[in-house]
Amino acid sequence: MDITFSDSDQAFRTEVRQFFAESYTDDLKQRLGSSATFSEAIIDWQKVLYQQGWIAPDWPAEYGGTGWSSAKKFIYETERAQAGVPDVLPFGLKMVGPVIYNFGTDEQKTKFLPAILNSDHWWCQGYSEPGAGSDLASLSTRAERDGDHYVVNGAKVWTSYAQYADWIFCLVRTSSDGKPQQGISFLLIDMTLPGISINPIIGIDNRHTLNEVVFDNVRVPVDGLIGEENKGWTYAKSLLAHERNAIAGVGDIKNGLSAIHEHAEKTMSAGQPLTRDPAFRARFSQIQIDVMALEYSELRTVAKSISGQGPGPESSLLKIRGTELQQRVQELMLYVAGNFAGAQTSDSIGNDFADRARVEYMYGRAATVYGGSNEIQKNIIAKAILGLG
Amino acid sequence: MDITFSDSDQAFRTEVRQFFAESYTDDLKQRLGSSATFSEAIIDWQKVLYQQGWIAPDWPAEYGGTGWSSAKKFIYETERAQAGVPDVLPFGLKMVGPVIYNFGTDEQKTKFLPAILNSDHWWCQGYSEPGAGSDLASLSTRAERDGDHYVVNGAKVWTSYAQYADWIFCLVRTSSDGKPQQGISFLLIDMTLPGISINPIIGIDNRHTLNEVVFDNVRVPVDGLIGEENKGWTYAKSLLAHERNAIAGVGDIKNGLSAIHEHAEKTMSAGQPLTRDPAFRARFSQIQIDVMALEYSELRTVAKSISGQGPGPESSLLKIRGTELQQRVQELMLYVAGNFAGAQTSDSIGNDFADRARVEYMYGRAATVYGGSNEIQKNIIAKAILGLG
Amino acid sequence: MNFDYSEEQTLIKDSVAKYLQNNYDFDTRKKIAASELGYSNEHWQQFAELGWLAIPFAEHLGGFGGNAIDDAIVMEELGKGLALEPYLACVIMFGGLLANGPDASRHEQDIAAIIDGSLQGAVAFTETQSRYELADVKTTASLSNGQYILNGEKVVVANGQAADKLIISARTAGEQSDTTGITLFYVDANAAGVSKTDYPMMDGHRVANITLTDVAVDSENIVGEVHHGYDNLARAIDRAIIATAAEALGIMEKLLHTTVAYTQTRKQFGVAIGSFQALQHRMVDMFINVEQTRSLLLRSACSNVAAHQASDPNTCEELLKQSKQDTLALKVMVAQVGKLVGDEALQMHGGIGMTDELDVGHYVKRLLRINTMFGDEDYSMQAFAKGSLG
Amino acid sequence: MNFDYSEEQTLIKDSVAKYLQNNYDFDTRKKIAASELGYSNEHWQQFAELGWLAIPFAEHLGGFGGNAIDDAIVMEELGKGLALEPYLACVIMFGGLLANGPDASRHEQDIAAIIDGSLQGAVAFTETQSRYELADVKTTASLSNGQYILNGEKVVVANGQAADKLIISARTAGEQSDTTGITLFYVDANAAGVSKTDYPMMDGHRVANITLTDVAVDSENIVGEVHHGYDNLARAIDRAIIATAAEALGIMEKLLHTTVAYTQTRKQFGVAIGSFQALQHRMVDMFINVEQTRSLLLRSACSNVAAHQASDPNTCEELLKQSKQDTLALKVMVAQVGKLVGDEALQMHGGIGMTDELDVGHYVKRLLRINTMFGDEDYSMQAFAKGSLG
Repeated sequence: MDITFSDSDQAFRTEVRQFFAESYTDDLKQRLGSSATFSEAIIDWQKVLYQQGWIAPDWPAEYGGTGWSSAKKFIYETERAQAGVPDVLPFGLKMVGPVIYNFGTDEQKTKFLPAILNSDHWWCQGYSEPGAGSDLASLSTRAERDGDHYVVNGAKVWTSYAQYADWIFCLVRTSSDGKPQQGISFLLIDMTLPGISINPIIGIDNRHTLNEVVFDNVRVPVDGLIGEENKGWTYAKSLLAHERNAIAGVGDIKNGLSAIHEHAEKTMSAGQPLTRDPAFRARFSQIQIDVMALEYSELRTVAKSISGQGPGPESSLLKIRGTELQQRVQELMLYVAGNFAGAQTSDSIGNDFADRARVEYMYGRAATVYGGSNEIQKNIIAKAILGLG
Repeated sequence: MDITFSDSDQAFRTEVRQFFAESYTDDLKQRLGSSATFSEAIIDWQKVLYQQGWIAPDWPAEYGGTGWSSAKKFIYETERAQAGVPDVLPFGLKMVGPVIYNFGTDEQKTKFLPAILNSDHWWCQGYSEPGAGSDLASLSTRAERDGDHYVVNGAKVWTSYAQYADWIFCLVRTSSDGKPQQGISFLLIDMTLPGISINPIIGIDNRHTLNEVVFDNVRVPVDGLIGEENKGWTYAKSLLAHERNAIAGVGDIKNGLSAIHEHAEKTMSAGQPLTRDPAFRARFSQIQIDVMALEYSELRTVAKSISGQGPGPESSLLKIRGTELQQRVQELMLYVAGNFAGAQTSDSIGNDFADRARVEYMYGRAATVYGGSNEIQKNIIAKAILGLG
Repeated sequence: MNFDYSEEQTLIKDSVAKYLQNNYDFDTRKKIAASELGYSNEHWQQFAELGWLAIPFAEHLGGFGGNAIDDAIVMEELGKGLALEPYLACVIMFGGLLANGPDASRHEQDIAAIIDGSLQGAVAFTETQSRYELADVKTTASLSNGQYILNGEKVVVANGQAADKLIISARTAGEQSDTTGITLFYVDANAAGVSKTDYPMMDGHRVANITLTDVAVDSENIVGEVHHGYDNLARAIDRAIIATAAEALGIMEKLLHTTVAYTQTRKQFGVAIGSFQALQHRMVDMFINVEQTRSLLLRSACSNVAAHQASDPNTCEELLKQSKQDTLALKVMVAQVGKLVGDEALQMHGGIGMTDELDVGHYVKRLLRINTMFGDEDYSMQAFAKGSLG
Repeated sequence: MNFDYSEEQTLIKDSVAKYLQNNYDFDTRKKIAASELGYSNEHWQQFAELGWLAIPFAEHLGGFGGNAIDDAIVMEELGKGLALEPYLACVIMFGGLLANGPDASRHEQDIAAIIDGSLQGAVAFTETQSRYELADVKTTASLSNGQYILNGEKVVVANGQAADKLIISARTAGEQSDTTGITLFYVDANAAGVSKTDYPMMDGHRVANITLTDVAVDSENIVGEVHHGYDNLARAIDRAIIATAAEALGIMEKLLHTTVAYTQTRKQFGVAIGSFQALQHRMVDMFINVEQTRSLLLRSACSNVAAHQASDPNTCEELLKQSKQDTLALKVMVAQVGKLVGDEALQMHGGIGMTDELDVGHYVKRLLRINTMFGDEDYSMQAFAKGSLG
């Protein structure tokens, strides 16, 4: 048993820490924090990462990845969260990118991968549909072959940032034979094509992040097809496992706890700081304890990964407990905000913590639903680990 | 809305309170508290109640009941619990008695009811079987007709106090046609008949309360059959609903809380009484709050009953929440006992609370399992109240 | 012993329920929430005409003579309909403080104006540092030439944005957190030195921060007695807690029924998700907890009524103490069950539950906000423990 | 970075597991629990021969040089096998206090006797009033003619019934709860003035209350330094907490697997109850919590090792502080998860789980008892909060 990192890893940690301290400027931080400037600022930041060569830690070096070991990737991720730096937009870099370099044609690789790396293409994801949530296989958006094109009809929903997107990757039904998982294809679609319309969905956090994307006889060139027709489910599945593994969010939880600690120290309750209140202390400590355990649960997965074993169904554990803890942090923030909790303004009300607490709480409710709901994750553990039929 | 009791009810409350204060002597209390003397003492106490005419509040007056209104029954039950008086043994008075006066023949009534009322017969219950828990209908103890007798073969399990019992009422299979619920008969069996043997089951509380009762070609006279052959399930069901309703145990929970409060006041923790400890205070208060609600949930059922509506599936709520709260009280007792928790002796170890805490905790684990497990109760609510298929 | 509503109470309940069903659908509500006032004056005038604004006031003041049970009946239905109108802030709290003091007769005219819908009022008792302690009052009122001069700031004042009149707690004596030395002042919202900043809360209700700069108040404009405003205020808050609990109960029932219905129609993997036992048992937990909340609400409302009906002062004090404990217990349970029911309703609705266009999220936000009004779960639990363990 | 055991560690783990599987079935255990000693000396001698009793001791003391991770490996398997032998009390605690102090060399002979199985020891630190405060010591030791005279009572002393030697905390200076002024005395269990009352606990382990009446102890029979016994004791308890956590983890895993297996064979309404989704999700919760406990155990054991390996005193102090927090967190989680897993295992086993003849109840009782050793959930949570919030 050896829980230390190598000297070269430790040196890497220092390098990463320094980079974030220097490059993640207050200006970026502020612009990323406001919905008005977010979409531009995140691209600016991603271009900084691209310049540094760190935009795609998970990609193979031949396609522009960093070639980092699992240990280095873990260190990078830890330092990123600790520095309060937001993650990159996942749709191009973590979702469709890997699908393209794993299953795409040479033409697709040449066309898309560089534009993903330098953030010239903004991607969005077209999986979920109205009426099908965690049950992806039941989707009904159809793509019918017509010469050199697919004619796409249907609608996708919960599509984050579609309003900014240049491209969308979609699961579409190309056949209704066989099991529902069969007959699904993986299609890359230019968002400027005629027949695509975007309906904003305002979230319970009052922000516009999500959209419905409607396809009305959209003619998509067949060279947008990934791999073979009707095999899209296989490509999508490989991506889902990846998504699940990245979701524990220990760093973000610890960041949230620090913000709570800081604010609670300044919040008076019964004549003393809230940090002296026994109920607050118990709530805070309980989350800390659980995240201390989760951190090592994640490390155990990292160690397995270092020794060459891929993430198994235990990544469902990280998803479940990680999202639960994120939500408990958000809940505690709301508690700390007290009378101000739920204020829909941060200006001149004497409490700038409350607006953040509200937005994070509300937006955070989705975490236990997306990426395969926690109920689905429990089914996976019951079956794959506990062997319950 | 009127939550007060009538003047005559209030007078009755005073009468009951006085009776318990006078008749439930310290001697009885002490003998009931020890396993060595319990079986004699409970009979002594029941005979006192019989003399008073209060042995069977639920029975119709014509069979020896009190003829009390629902309000009076509720008051009686509340005062009993508040005085720390144990309930009567349920097997004769609350279980088989009502079955006999509802479905028995005149001969059965004459033979059994008086002996139940004056506690001359000790009854036990033969429902559960090895391999069938909450799923009563799957039972396999067989009774085959042979002239004027049934020949009974099989085994019953979890039979409380079979070691003291004169009679047992059993569900037995008399036919295997049709649904599992059909073909079951309700049979009264003399425990002295040849072929009956009793195997003690020691509980996790280290006491001998439960037994397995084995029937090996036991010849039971047919006049022990209740009602019609193969209709036993109907009679048993009417009884189960009754049992479920009586199980919330608000009075006992409040008694438990008083004992905890008293002991915690004498227990030092970090230089002050445990009652000053914020974690203890939160645990204690939470139980109190939940039982305050449960008390009114029960009152609402009583009010419905006073207005002539029988207990519906909401009695499952009382069972679930009541048993959960009982267990939380028992758990808190164990917490309060501290280092001494789990001591299997009350003598000369400096803590006479610990032994009680251990026994009640361990014995109490069964509450969420018996009387239809809490999972079964949830299924009932899901189906009968929420309409979920 | 019965928990049935009287004929009159049933009429009120049905009246509120039917009005909201017919006139207050979700789209209507959205428009009202987006308005500058944060509620609809047209609806408020209808409330007045239907007599609802008169319910809690004594008959000699032109009211219906209602008590905490009657409050609860109205509020539960307002909760189900997610109404934004300031029934709690203006009628129950502001009106209650005016009408339930020894000097009620002085306010006859204003009470009549509340009842006919022409006067809006608010009670300003929260300060930035006070959190949930009513006695933590830094706003000062000093006597000068027969007038009180008020200085300080009150925050998150419900209905503050609309109020014509304010009842303001200010310190006339004692230290920052003393219960004595607090006086309730009756102040015109347009008086010189009163300024407001108003903003919306996530539940759609608007509130205001109110700054007081040398606001002069005549010494007769006091509600209750000088230095002894705390008890009045605390009793008004107790009744407000019961009222919001009823509102919360209405919301919880709505969410429970909506969730049960949704899981019966929503299909995944070819079957209704309501057929999955894990979800069924969780909905049963919701049900049990909602029923428990109703029980505790009945308990609190009844003990509040009993305490205020008692004539013997000793009995009254004993009953008030009991009622206080019941109300704190209720506050704790509403917070806990509100959280449970809200979380589960959102989770079981999945993606659609996360959108502004479905009503579920709006019900949940109101529940969350109720938890931070008049003391949250932790505050109320600790106050309860103090009452039962000393 | 890896969490794999070394070859030696794997050998130890397999050795303990295999021995218990072959020699320590449930019926054997029952007989041992019913014996006067409460454990089996025959097994103890086997433990010695297999080298297990040497594991935590330094090599120059004839040991294996093991650390908290090695303790955990042994204890997890002893937990799975539900062994009653006093590995924790005699080897890890008593032996640890003798061997880890600056005066270890003075105890070479007794340590050798622990290792060869011929000496039983116990640490007596709990008093009736002390609850979980190590510093709450009323037992006095007053100096008189070059000897210390001990008076007082220690309660629930693990292995007290069998101990030949006792380490006793007594107050040589300071007030009742001061951390300074506590001295650890090394006392012969048969010394004049020492009397024991022993009794069984629900987990089958025997303990003793020990009364000290004018017990004379030579002044060289002190473990560590006069007045400064507290830190030694606290560190020994920390290591004991990690060890019992490992035992608890072994038990939890056993209960989880037993429960999963039982629900797959047990039928109700014609199907295995393990096919009911509500139960499946609850077993998944058990699984997640057990895995989280393992993670926290690894964290605590590793940080304990790191703290004791650090040579720089500042680093060491920082690491010790961190290790203390990790250990408190672990203690809290073991209590919580132990409760959850025990409750669920009993509930899902139904009636059969309530009987003495099934092992499930015995595992549960050991888990419950572990919660009250060295501080329960609430105590440990508050100590943790103090460490992280001040």
